[in-house]
Amino acid sequence: MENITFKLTKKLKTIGFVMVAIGLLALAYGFIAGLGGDRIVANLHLNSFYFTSLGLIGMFFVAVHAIAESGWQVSMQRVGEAMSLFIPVGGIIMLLVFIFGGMHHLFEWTHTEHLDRILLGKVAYLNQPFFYVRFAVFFAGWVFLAWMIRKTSRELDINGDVKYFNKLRKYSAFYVVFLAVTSVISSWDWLMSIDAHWFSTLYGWYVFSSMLVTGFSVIVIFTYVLKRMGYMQHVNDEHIHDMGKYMFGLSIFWAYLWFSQYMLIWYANIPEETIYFYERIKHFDTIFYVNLIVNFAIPFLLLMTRNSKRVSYVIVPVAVIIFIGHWMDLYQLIMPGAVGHEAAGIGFLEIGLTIGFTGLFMLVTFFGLTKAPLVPKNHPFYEESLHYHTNY
Amino acid sequence: MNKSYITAYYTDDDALLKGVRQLKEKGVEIIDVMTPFPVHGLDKAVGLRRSRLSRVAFVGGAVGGLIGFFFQAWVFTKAYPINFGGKPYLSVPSFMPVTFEMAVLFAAFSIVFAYLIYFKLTPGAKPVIHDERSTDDRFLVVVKAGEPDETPNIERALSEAGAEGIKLKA
Amino acid sequence: MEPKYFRSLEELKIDTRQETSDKPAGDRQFIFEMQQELKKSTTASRRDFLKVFGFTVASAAIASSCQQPVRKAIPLLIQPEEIVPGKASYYASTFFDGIDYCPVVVKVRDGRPIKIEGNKLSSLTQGGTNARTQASVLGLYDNARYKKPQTQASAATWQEVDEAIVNQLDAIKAKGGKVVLLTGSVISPSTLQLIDEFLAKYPGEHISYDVLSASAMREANKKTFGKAFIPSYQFDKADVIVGFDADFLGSWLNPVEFSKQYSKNRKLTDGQKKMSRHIHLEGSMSLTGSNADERIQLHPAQEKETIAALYYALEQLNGGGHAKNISSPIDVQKIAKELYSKRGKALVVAGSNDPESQLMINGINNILNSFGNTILTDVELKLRKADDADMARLVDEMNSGKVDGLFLFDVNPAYDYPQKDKFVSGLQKVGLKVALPVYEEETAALVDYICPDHHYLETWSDAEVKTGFYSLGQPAIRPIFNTRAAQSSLLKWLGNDTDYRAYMQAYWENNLMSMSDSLTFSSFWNKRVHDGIFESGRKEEALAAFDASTALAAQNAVKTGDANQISLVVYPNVAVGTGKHANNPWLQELPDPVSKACWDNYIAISPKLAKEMDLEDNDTVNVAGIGDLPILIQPGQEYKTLSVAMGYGREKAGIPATGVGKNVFSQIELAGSNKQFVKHNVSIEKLGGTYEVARTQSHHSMEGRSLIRETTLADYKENPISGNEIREEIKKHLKTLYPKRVFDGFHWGMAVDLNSCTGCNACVVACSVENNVPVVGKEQVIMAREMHWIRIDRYYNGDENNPTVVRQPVTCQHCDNAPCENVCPVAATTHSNEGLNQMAYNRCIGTRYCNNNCPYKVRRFNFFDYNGADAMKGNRKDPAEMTTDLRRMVLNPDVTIRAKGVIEKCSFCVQRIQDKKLQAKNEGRQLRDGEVVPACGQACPSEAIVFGNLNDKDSKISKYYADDRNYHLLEELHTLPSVGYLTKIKNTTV
Amino acid sequence: MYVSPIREPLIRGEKDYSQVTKDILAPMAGKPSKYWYMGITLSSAALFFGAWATFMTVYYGIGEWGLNKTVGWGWGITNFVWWVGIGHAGTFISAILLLFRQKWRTSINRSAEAMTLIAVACAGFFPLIHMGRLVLGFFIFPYPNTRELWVNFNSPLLWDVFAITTYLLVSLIFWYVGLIPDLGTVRDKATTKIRKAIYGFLSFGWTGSVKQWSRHETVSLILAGLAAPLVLSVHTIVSFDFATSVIPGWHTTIFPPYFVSGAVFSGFAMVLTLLIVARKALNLEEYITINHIESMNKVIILTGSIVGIAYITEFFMAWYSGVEYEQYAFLNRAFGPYAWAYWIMMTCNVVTPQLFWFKKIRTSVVATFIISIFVNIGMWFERFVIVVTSLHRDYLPSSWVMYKPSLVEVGLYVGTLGLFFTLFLLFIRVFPVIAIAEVKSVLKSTGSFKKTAHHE
Repeated sequence: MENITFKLTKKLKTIGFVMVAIGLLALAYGFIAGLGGDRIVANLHLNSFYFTSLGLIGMFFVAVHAIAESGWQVSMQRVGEAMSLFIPVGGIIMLLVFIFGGMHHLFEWTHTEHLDRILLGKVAYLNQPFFYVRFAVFFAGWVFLAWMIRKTSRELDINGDVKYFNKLRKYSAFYVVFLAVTSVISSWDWLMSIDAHWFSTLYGWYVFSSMLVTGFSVIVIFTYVLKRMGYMQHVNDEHIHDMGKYMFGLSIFWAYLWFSQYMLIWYANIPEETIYFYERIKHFDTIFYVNLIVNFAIPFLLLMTRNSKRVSYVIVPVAVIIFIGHWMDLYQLIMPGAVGHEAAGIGFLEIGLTIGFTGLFMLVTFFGLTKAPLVPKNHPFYEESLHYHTNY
Repeated sequence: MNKSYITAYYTDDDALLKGVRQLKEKGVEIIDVMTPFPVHGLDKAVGLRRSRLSRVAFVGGAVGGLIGFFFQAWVFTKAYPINFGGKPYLSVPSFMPVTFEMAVLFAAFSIVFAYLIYFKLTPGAKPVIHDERSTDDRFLVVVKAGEPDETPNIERALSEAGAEGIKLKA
Repeated sequence: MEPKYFRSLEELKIDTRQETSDKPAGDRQFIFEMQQELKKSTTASRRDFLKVFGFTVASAAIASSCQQPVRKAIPLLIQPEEIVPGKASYYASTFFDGIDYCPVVVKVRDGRPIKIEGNKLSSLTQGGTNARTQASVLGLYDNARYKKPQTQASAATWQEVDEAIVNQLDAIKAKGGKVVLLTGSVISPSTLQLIDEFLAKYPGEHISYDVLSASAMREANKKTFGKAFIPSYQFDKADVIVGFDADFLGSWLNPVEFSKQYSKNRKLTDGQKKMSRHIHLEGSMSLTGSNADERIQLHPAQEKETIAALYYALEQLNGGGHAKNISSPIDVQKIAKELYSKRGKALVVAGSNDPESQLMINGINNILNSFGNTILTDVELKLRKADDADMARLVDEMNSGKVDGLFLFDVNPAYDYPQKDKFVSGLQKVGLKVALPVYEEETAALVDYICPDHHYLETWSDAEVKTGFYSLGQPAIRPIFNTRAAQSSLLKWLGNDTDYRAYMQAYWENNLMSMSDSLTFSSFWNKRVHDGIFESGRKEEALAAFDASTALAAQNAVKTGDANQISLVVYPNVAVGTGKHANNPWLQELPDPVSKACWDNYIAISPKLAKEMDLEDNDTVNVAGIGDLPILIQPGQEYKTLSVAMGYGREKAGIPATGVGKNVFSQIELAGSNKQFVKHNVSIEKLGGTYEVARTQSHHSMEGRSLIRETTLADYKENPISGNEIREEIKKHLKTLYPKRVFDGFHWGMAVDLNSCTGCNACVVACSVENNVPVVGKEQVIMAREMHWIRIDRYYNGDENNPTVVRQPVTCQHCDNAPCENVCPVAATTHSNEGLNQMAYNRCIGTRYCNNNCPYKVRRFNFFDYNGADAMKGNRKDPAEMTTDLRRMVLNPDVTIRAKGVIEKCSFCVQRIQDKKLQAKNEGRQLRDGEVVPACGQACPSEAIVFGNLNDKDSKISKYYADDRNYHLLEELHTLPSVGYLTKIKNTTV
Repeated sequence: MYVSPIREPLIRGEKDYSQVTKDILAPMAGKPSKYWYMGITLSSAALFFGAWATFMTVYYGIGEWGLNKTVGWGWGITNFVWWVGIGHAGTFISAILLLFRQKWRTSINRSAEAMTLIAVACAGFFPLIHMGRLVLGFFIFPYPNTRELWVNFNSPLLWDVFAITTYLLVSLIFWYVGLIPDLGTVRDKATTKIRKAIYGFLSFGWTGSVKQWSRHETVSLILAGLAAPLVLSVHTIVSFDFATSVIPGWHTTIFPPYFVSGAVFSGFAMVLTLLIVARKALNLEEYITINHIESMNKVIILTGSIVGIAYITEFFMAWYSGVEYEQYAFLNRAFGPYAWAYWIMMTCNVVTPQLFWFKKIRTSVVATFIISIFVNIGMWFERFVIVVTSLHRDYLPSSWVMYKPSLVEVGLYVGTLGLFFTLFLLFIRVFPVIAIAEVKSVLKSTGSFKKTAHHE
């Protein structure tokens, strides 16, 4: 019988801390090499947002299936729960970055002394106090609801009473609704307002779709790692297969939103909108096109067939590619506005820092996994999830 | 070689599944199984290979998409280049919708027609219907009667496998 | 001879062979039958029309080989040995309808005049036109023309009519009776001589009658200069212009000439840094007032005292005098100072027909030393010759039976005389009543003999509009109907058989040739006919010295008026004017430059008064017993001033004029001996009904958008970009994701100088004529479906009770990144390699998507079958009867007729572009700048519209585009329009 | 296949397979009820009204509508988008719910798909009739011609042509392929010779052999996989009709996903409206149970909320953009002359569906019926608001006008409603309204004799 409680081994700890160390090293390098405040801040911002969003999606994975009353994913929901532990961590880092001078580096609109006609019109929304208020509300909501869901799910595990299940569904509903709204607004705050003049109604959903596909890929990665470590044997190909379908579908969905936004702006060709793509195509052309290949073409082609979604040597690499790809997507969302094409670049700072955050994220998640048995034995759908299988 | 065969039916799909597996073990040659609805796992039980229809769809879709895209490209760059509101002649984003629709259309039609043609499912086709209830609530098994001397064993095997209404047909 | 439509040159040939024959022989038989057949059905189908049209061209070819279309007429631009089918020829002529005067060039295609253009050789109008001149060509094909001579009872032949008239004339002469020639102002010198001859033979008198009378001015001048005349005004010489209710850009005296002068002194292109300053005082909101730098509301009842006050103020500045100090409702000191500071360069004009006012104005101009500078007294303006007293006297005499013979030429008193009933009753008492009208009209319907006159495009004519400024008119087509030039009629009745052309020629030979340097008459004559213009430089003999005493007397006599009573102003609008052309659908559908209303007259009322009486637009009221007219709330209207347009309410004018609007001439009073166009103490009562007035614009605020950019002269001098600053910002942000398109060869562009555009609407009509734009009728206009390809947007700024007005002609902007082109599924609208936004009508399936996606909303959709081009029968929508065979002759064969369900729009007159390109090609040369002129630009009297090739860096258009004032409409959308606008500049500097 | 005990059964009442067959085939047998006759009379009357309006439009011209120089699209395109939207539910249910393996879809997908087909047909009518020159409509097809002229592939209207056609065809074959086995059942259950002949013809010689079934499932699944993105693409392209333009209120990037969810939203509402009546009239309450209704209501909350968020996003962005035209367009929507339409839209689409958060309302047939009607109305007004209020006041105030529909336009709309109900009424007479085989396949696991069932 597989052991159902996860132990954070020494080996894992060391790997994690080494990675974090690399991150700190990269940060230090950034300062020493004088890569400029803009670039350093932008990278910290990028990563803290990126991994926070992974945490959010981890919980979203649990919540959305709970309200959809689907059963199969139960086998993996611990991973999601654990990932959500990173939300507060990411939040704190982000906050520190903002407080310690990050704002001015990131956001043009914080330079209230010289704002043009357009930006003056936005002051009612784009001003620091209100910005921090929103920040607080977002994280308060996320952390609280995530915590409640984890708690209930734990209770449900101890005694499989349906009333806990209903409670779980209630909190999940709250979480999903709250996230649906806040993810959009936060993306305006933390990403869109970097190009303060520019606007796009689709933006929030575009960012969310990017978060979604990455989050699910990361769940797959974690599940695979755990299986390799001998845990979660109850997760079979069928479950992985469904995750594969998610990755496949969501990659297409992301591409769909990307296209919708690009198409409409390209077609109408109204300067106040085109400036956004103009910048990226002109100065960030490589990453602009690579972004499409990595995040659409590769998952689309590799995950099309049935088998590829079931065999780990296809789906896991693809998951990793998606993980890197959407980091790049985020990069080209942030850098042109925050750093500008002269200063921006991908070097030791970027890579090292990202490794650092990855390590931190791993540690937090693994720590979270130790908190509860990996197998939600008493979940009403657990049994279903075990017998779950599909012939397509 | 003996052309005759035996039909028998089950009234429950789980029973059918069990029966079919038994018959397989006993080496009874199952010609076909008629069910009112797709019985889960039955295809594996009778030993069907996985379908290759998905490849048909893929090829169809690819062809459709390529035709769609290159036709548009040809029209706008070679056949009759026109300046529409200053858009480039090869205005790729504009081509996407039609390309996509063509791909879907071709894929869908190719797979459906492949299916219908493979099974000769055509308007007014006249199939052999062994038992009219097999589209209602009967799960019909058709097995080879084998040589006349084996037939009784097979019939026994069937009834052991829980089948009812065993009939020998020439 | 039977009346018949002119259909082909072949026919001309018939006529020229034997005047009397009405049966052509031989191969012409067929054409003749065709005519007969078509006469049967006036509403012949489109197919028939095409058949005939085909014939026109075909037979033109045959005919042209042997004979010119019009006897001895000499075309202006080219002198063809023969008419080339499909190639237009141009004839110089003169448009004069008793009110408007304009030397023109007539474009004739395949024997049909189809377009009127201004004659650039005239130093007065310099190629300018106005709406009515542009529209006049359709008059030629008016369904309601008199087609043959007739007695009251029935049709007749010329012979019968002539005999009868001559007999009666002799009878009258025998008994020593009196014959009266009642005419409009006659400016034709030869005709005047003819009239004298006529009266010499048949004793009586010649009485001029003007609907828009200036008799007060003549009277005033008589007093101050000892001669009743109208001087010539020089708005281009004036640096300060003060107008008292004188709509000199729209209807006062000679608007086309004045528009030219006015705009000339207000252009800031090519370096000029000064412009005239125009202050306008008026009660109602006129075209001129809306263009003024400063418009001051003045209750008509207080106009006189204000003028008097100004007189006094100026006299004071001039070192005192005997004028009495009179209080005026508005402070005239400022105005006076301005005027005085510009003595010799100032001009004060008043529209009033009140002698005292005009006397004071003369006095004022005298102080300002205007005479000889901004007002020339040695060059008379020969329009508006009538003295209202004469007409009044005539009417009395008629009623008392003192008049035995009355010849009505170019007048319609039974419609437009203030006391028309009195006139009509008098008319009954006249023994011999003869009318020489062109169109069906109220008066002619009451006479014994109708001797239809030619349309001006069918006859010879001459004119001396100003002393020494002669112009000629020549037939551009053979008479369509069995009509005869009025003058020829007179000659006939004089027993003189020479026709009018010969008579006129003789006159020119004897009286005018001497003023030229030509040696032989033929050379003199040929040049004049070719140019259409003869400016001899003749001057009137000097006048008696200015007698200020009369002016002073008038000033002293002035009493203050009451501004609390309501006054009604009766004015002519720029469209139908006095109603003479009311039956011209183009004019009926032409929106008023200020109110944007058409197809009706209405009571314009001030917002304040409307609120008080709680009236809303379209509520019906009864003003001064006119009865049942809708109101239109007119921002800028003086609180207690109402105004209503004359020229409506025709009773016998044909379709569409008959029954449109109400006749308000009865409101004009004969105070003293001058018609007063303002009526005081009128009552107004709300009737409670509503009647919708058709308007082409329903939203009047610019909503703070920088669509029309304006600035003041002072700021402009400071910084040429002022008013246009935002353009810099916009240009900074102009980024595109598309590859740059280069237009090698031509790249057509247009620029509009908003400072010059007065909003006179000439361009709108010109465009309709040139491009066969359908007339859709009142209901369709109400449904916002008018088809005009060019419109003049008009916005009010500021307080609704006294707003400023800005205007902007908007037509297709021919964007190089046109949103409309992208969305047409069938590629019916595309971009040409010369930067034109093209419409392929026969490819259009009418999704209207392009129209939705056009930010300028300049595309027009054929909601119905407006012009009979539809394949299905019986579904035509033609309330104005524009599609009768006769009116269809005005169609421009170079421009496709658009079918039902098709989108249409401005094409930058591509047919003209192609024509000129071809011409240049044939002559093996490059196109010259300014050679291609679209119809709108050509019609414009103030040269506001410039067109040309943007690739040619020296072209005028390129200079305009380089100007700091230039901007594009909605440029921030990156549509890259090919139409530029130059900021409007107001001269508020004192 | 194991099912968690806490799940409610999808099919009520003790049933065996033949019972299912009987129940579902019942409505096709015997004489139609008098309600059916009333319905068909009413709807065909509406159909004739539409025929008159069509004649007026084609003969006299688009002038018979209320459109003008500024507002080039009115009710016509509003109806088009509305119908297309409704036409999304069927394929969404069959395709996307199939992919997500939502078993409850089996009882409703058949009729939903039929409704889809009819709705799309109704939708397709409007782009045709709104052409000024219908007879030349064929110009929009890229066919070789002597002028060597092709079409403009930049035009969203052209994309529509491809999208709608593809969608109609694919939905059709999807629907029919699913229908074949049931037609087989009908054939074998047929009592009269003639019925046997007809359904024998229609059922393509179905036998239900194991291989047929197995491949049938594969085909259905792949079709579903194709139809799912197709559904998205269709309304996405419809949204492009507006979003690609430069008109404030039309040009906004959120349109594609927001139109899609709006479409599903309205589609489900219409399905509910129809089925709530149908299940009663055809007494299929045991198949289309309150759980089905509840599940659909959940989809309605989801999509409705998405639409709501989109509305608010749009409004906020209009302000945030700092573009005066955008700002005015949305103020004009909410407070301009057409504000009433905007607030109807808001109430019906954003407020009322939120009531479904309460289980009581979510599981009440009456409440659901009423709210579904509300949503239908609201979604019609959404399209009206988008089409008309954006157009009637765009960039140049000089061209601002009002638009009001003419009787002919109303006639065309009523006409399509007539067509819709006529065809649906005919459908329930000739085809099984519920996918018999599919219900049977889930009967054991989710039906009401699952307690006896056990799995090895």
